[in-house]
Amino acid sequence: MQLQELEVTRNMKNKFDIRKITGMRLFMPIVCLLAVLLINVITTPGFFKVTLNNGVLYGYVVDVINRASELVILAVGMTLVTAASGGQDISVGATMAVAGAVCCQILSGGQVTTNTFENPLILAMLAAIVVAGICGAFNGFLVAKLNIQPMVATLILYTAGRGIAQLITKGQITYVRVDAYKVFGGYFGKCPIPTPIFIAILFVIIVYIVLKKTALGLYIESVGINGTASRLVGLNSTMIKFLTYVICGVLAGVAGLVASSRIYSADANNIGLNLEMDAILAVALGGNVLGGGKFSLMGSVIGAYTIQALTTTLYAMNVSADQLPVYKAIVVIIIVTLQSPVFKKFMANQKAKRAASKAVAEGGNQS
Amino acid sequence: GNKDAGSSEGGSTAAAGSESGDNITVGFSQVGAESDWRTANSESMKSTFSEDNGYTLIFDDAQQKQENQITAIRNFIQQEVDYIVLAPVTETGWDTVLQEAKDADIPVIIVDRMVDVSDDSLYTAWVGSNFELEGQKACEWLNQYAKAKGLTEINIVDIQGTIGASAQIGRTKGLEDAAKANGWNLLASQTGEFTQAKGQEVMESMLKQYDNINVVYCENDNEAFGAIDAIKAAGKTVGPDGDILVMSFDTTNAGITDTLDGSIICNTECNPLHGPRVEEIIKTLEEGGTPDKQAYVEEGIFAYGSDVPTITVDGEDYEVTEVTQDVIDQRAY
Amino acid sequence: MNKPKKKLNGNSFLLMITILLFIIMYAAGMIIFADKGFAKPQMFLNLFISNAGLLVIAMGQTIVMITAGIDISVGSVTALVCMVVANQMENHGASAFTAVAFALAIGLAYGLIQGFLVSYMEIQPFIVTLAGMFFGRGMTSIISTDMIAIKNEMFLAWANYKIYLPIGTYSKRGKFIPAYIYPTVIIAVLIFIVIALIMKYTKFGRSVYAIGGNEQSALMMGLNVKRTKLKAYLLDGVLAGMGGFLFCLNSCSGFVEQAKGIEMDAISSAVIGGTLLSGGVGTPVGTLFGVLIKGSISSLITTQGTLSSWWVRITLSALLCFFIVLQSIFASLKKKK
Amino acid sequence: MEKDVLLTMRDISKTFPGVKALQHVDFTLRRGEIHALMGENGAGKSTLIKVLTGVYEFDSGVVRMAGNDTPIVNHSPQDAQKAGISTVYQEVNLCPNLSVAENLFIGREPRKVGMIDWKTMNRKSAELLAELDIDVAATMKLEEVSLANQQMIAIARAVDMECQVLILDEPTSSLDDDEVAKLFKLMNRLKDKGVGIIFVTHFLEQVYAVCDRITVLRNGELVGEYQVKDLPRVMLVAKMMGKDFDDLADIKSAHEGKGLGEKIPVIEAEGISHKGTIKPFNITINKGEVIGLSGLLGSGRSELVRAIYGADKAESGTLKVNGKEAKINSPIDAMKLGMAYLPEDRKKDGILADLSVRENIIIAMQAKRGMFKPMSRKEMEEAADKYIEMLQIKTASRETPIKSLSGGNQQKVIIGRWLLTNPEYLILDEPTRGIDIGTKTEIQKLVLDLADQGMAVTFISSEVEEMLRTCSRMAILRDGKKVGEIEGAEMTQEGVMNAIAGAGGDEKHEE
Ligand SMILES: Nc1ncnc2c1ncn2[C@@H]1O[C@H](COP(=O)(O)OP(=O)(O)OP(=O)(O)O)[C@@H](O)[C@H]1O
Ligand SMILES: Nc1ncnc2c1ncn2[C@@H]1O[C@H](COP(=O)(O)OP(=O)(O)OP(=O)(O)O)[C@@H](O)[C@H]1O
Ligand SMILES: [Mg+2]
Ligand SMILES: [Mg+2]
Repeated sequence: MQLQELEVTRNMKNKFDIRKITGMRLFMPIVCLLAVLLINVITTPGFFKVTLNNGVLYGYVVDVINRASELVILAVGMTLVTAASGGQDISVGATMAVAGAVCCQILSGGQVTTNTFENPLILAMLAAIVVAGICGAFNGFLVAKLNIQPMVATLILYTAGRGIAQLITKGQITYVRVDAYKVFGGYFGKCPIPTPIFIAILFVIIVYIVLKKTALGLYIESVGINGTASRLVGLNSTMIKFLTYVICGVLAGVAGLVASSRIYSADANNIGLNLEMDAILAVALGGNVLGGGKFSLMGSVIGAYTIQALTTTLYAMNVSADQLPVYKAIVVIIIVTLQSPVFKKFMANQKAKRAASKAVAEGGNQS
Repeated sequence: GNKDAGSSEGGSTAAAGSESGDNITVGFSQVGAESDWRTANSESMKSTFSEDNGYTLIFDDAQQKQENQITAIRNFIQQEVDYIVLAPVTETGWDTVLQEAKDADIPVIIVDRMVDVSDDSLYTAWVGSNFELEGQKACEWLNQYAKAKGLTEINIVDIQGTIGASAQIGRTKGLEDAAKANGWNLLASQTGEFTQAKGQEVMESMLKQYDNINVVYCENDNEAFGAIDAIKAAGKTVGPDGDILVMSFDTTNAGITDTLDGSIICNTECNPLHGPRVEEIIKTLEEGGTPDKQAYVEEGIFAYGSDVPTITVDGEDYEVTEVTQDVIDQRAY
Repeated sequence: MNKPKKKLNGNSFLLMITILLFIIMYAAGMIIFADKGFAKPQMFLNLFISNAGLLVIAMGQTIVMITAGIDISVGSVTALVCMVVANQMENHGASAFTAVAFALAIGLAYGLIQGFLVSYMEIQPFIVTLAGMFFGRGMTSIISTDMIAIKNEMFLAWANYKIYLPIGTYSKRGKFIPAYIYPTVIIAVLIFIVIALIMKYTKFGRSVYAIGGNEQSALMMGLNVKRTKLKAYLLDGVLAGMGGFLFCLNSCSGFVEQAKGIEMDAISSAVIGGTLLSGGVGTPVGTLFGVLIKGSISSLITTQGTLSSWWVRITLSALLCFFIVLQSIFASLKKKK
Repeated sequence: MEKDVLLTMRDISKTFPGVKALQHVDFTLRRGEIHALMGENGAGKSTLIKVLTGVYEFDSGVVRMAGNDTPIVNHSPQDAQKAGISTVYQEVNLCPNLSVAENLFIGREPRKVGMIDWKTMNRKSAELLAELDIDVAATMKLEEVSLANQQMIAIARAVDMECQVLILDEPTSSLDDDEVAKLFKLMNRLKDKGVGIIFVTHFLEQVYAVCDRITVLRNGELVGEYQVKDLPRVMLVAKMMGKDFDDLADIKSAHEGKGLGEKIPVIEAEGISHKGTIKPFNITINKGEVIGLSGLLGSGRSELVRAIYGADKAESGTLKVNGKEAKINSPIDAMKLGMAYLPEDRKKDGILADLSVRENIIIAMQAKRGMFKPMSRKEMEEAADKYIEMLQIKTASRETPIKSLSGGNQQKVIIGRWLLTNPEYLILDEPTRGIDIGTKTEIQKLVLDLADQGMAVTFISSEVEEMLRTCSRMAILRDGKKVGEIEGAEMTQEGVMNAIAGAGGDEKHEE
């Protein structure tokens, strides 16, 4: 009996390292990302080739990381909102359009196209981010103060947002054909890496540090898990929820600027179109519960890269864009099934069974 | 103001109305405001059917949803408008509601896309573009241009519009037929959903798969802008002397500006100014006449340089306009 | 000692408020736009004609929302149903009856798979149905990227069969025009009644509420949570299929972009009608009024008819916002009392 | 199987990650007996019950029921119900959004032509409620009913089901003596009908009042099964704790006279009221004093302290803290003034279920410090360890989510949370609810110690005895009104009872 126990502990020690890794919350999301990337080893041999072309990095992988930038930024905000309010902000796509519209309109001084900045770039960008923050604040007010359900509260700007953006641009696409404006969606100076990658990483780091260096992360989780109890321990639930929406709005604004800079124009109808759904998906693929509470920022970031990797992969495989959702749906279901509690329990049971039969066998040998 | 209830007798209500200073009421159901083209189209209607011109326009934006348009038309019928103008989101599915309009004796004028109904008498007239012809014209231009420039091998990729849109269907068909007829190498087709961002993304992907592309057929200007960026980012050049020729449609102001320097080598027009044409039809009806069932708006083709002065499609000649600053300045949209 | 106090509880109070607000809004519309025909009975019936499909879809949505779930795939299920129905009838010679079977089968399949993933695999409903939404839209375009017009005679006969009512109005030209509805309205209203009864008077219906109120408790009280959830999604799927078919009767065609955003309409209708996304609260009657309210907001805007595209969007959501905020204020007033 | 054996559980084991909750436990229930299941917090009582009713799957063991030769396994509470096992779980498990009647009848609604017959259901519910003297209307929504009545409703539901086995997991934790008496009457009636009842409680006197047999668990292991008459109280406690312990020690006398001589008021409330529930109310609480609030269920004790703490906004009145008038709009204001409040409804107002024990302990302290002064990992761990040690919290580790702790241990975590903020004025609303008797005494001692150190404490408990042991003064409430204060010699069981019931006790208030 005692011997057996010893045996078990010894076995555990051997497996200890692997378990520590597989037990980590980010394990599954990372595995999924890698799996998606691995498909390409077979289907698109050149997928991982990165070359220096014309002074910039060039290749599918660069595309994945570059194109995912807006999604990563949005996913960060979405994670916070989800954690604190147990609901999602579906207006982020529209907020991106509003930010793009504000920025371009200020830069063009109200014209449809411009070849020079009519107003300072910094002013335009600040204004855009402030407006996006106000959009977030509006959502936050409805959710936190008036207790309106997040998805419905944000439905208002989801419908109105693009209308407001069109109102700002007078229903036309505003072009800012100035090289300095293309930097945020293109390249900075002689740097061979696309700027959006840096912007995404920068904002992930900023939010990460804010969460680490303040108690905000804990507050958000606490409020998301139980609002009444949080209030009784002295947290201002309303304020914290509100804050997450403002942050989400601001981040959507930043994403909007990147998207707008990529096309050096403000396209009210198309900037950030359907991106809210992908952002929510990213949060879920990162292993987060959409009902709020505990969250993993890095999980969402990985989720965002997974989605873009999938899209780029399918493009590389020549899947037509209108049929792409079918494959996306299948992959998403596979990923979330792998991460589901039921599947995990099933695997754990299998493992336990195997361990048990092994223990029995070994025990038999020893006695 | 729609207070002509008193003067309403018989079929000439509207005519009587306009003579006595009352307006003709027109209900216009628009697709949405999804592009500059659409905005220009709405503007054209609004300026044509203004109060000053003796009309009351009831404008409805369907936000890209057919069901909204069906609802709007039912609403127009209840409002007893004099004419219904419909820019349909889709070609299909109009039988029921157009029958209701017919039952209510309200003439329906279709603009832009055609409707596919079992009974042609459900609408009075149609005004719009011939998207397939646009495609044919563009391809014929390319054919001539290739001959003029001695291009023997054409490796073309198609950045399609939103799948299912009439413009996409027509323009894609034009290209596919021409590719077959002329022995072009149609490498790939992928939708860019009429947007710059998607156009760029799709082009990026195509450039990685094929390094022999020499023509890109973009189904609108926005996609062309994206494609040009992607090509440049890949270290290739566009234009008559570059690696890749970019073709486009719509001839928006921004688009034709790119044609000026050859970035877009050829830009086929898609005219949004339907207002005057529709007004002509209404005038004809007011006077008791019968308008033509179908009226295409005039559309030109714009190109860089003068290598191809005219093209011939289906026995008809079309002049190719060489883009100059003057041409740009004189355009209304 | 036990005097059962007959007091209006929070939820039925909100429902009353919602209904009242609807009546006020509609009455205001009738007064302001009297000269534009808003007061005609047909205008009111049009609300039902245009929203028959949505009403049925929203019923299903209400049920899953009461279980604390959500179904955002309904829009693409509708598109898929329309496409399959159109494709089967026009390209494969199916009859209109077979088409109905196809619509229901698609709904059933969706309900089964999504229900299984949500209840037995415990995957978050939003994600399951988001995948369902992607899948449906993609499948639609795999079937055909062309628009398919339905020309099947029996189908068109169903779609165009006007049922005249003994009420009506005189047109400007003095002609009597009887008010009418289509069979879709009758089907939708019947479904609404059946669902309302199911939710109120069956064990399944009450279990749905219990699960939404507190899933853990429902389990501990001996309810079969998983099976009930599966049934809820199944019913939702079938209703989506049915709603899709009604939608198809209204639009008589199938194409890729069809019914985009219907899911948001269904969700917001349910919410306006008092359903909580967090589950446990909501009624089919509320959702009916939610649909009517959304419908009349659009109708008011169309009747007004001078707004540019972007102002339409802004006004639409401003009205929606006004409505939701008003509700929330009433709700909090009620709570304070 | 013995002739009257209803249910046997043999060699049951159950592990949770990091916890061996049950190890080779045997349990036997006979027809017509009330069988107490005893043990400290975290001993595995609730787990044994949940294993039986199919909430959890067990790792090994066999369950048999009378009249059934093959072992049974319940895979869900539904199966258990079908097998004739009806259960009231430790935390109230009802649906807040449904009416009282529905909560009573869901899953077994009366029908007419296949449809639920609401009329009959409401009538039957009213009857059932009347029978058990529960003062709520059948049509009320459950969330509008007080916790104690919810508890009674849960019991009513379980009792009304035709069952062979009735399980009651700490049903009395939020009931007062009247309700408990009612419950016991009911239990005895069922027992006479031959129902076997499993009864979990931490109140020893209740065990001796109704039970026939006792099974004791300790640390997930079976200690033994005993006849009540063979197991005197002291021995029972010893069996539960694994050491001798005298729970009747007069802890108060040890502290007598240690209190501060001078009376320094910490809290002076004047005319505090709350809409509908609390009529204007004056109270003064001094440094080093433990004030008890006593009254019947629903008399407004909780509401009163909530109004002081700012959890609900007081409608009128002024509040002075340390002699200075204070404006309290929300709990954080109160906390900044040195208050702490342990809410009565642990599940709803207390625990942050998904957060770890550590986070649950430090959250109030962290909130008080503010967002920009986060506690370091080390500080948190030290604080958590301190209170896990001090309150003997049974947890796999400090990083275990609080939701996987046993009910009593969750309560201890919440107590630790507030002690960490080092308050000047501590409000404890039913702090010992669901806590085993060893720890209960510890907590009482702790309260007195804290008072000795100068803390002002308000103590609310439904257990009069406990109040007498800890409080130096008691305020009596009735129907949201303060009807008196008692002190010193008056503070006896009788004195309190009389005060609660009203002068003379003739107009005994019925609940
Ligand atoms: N869901 C769970 N996950 C992990 N551990 C659990 C879970 N439920 C209970 N435990 C652990 O099992 C042990 C036994 O818990 P149980 O709830 O049975 O105790 P109990 O005897 O009912 O105590 P109390 O008197 O406090 O209610 C405890 O150590 C607890 O932490
Ligand atoms: N959750 C609730 N919803 C509605 N009313 C409640 C609720 N809880 C308590 N009440 C009511 O508020 C009044 C005061 O209740 P309170 O909880 O303060 O009483 P208490 O003396 O603390 O009794 P208890 O022992 O139940 O905690 C009572 O009339 C009660 O019925
Ligand atoms: Mg327990
Ligand atoms: Mg209380």
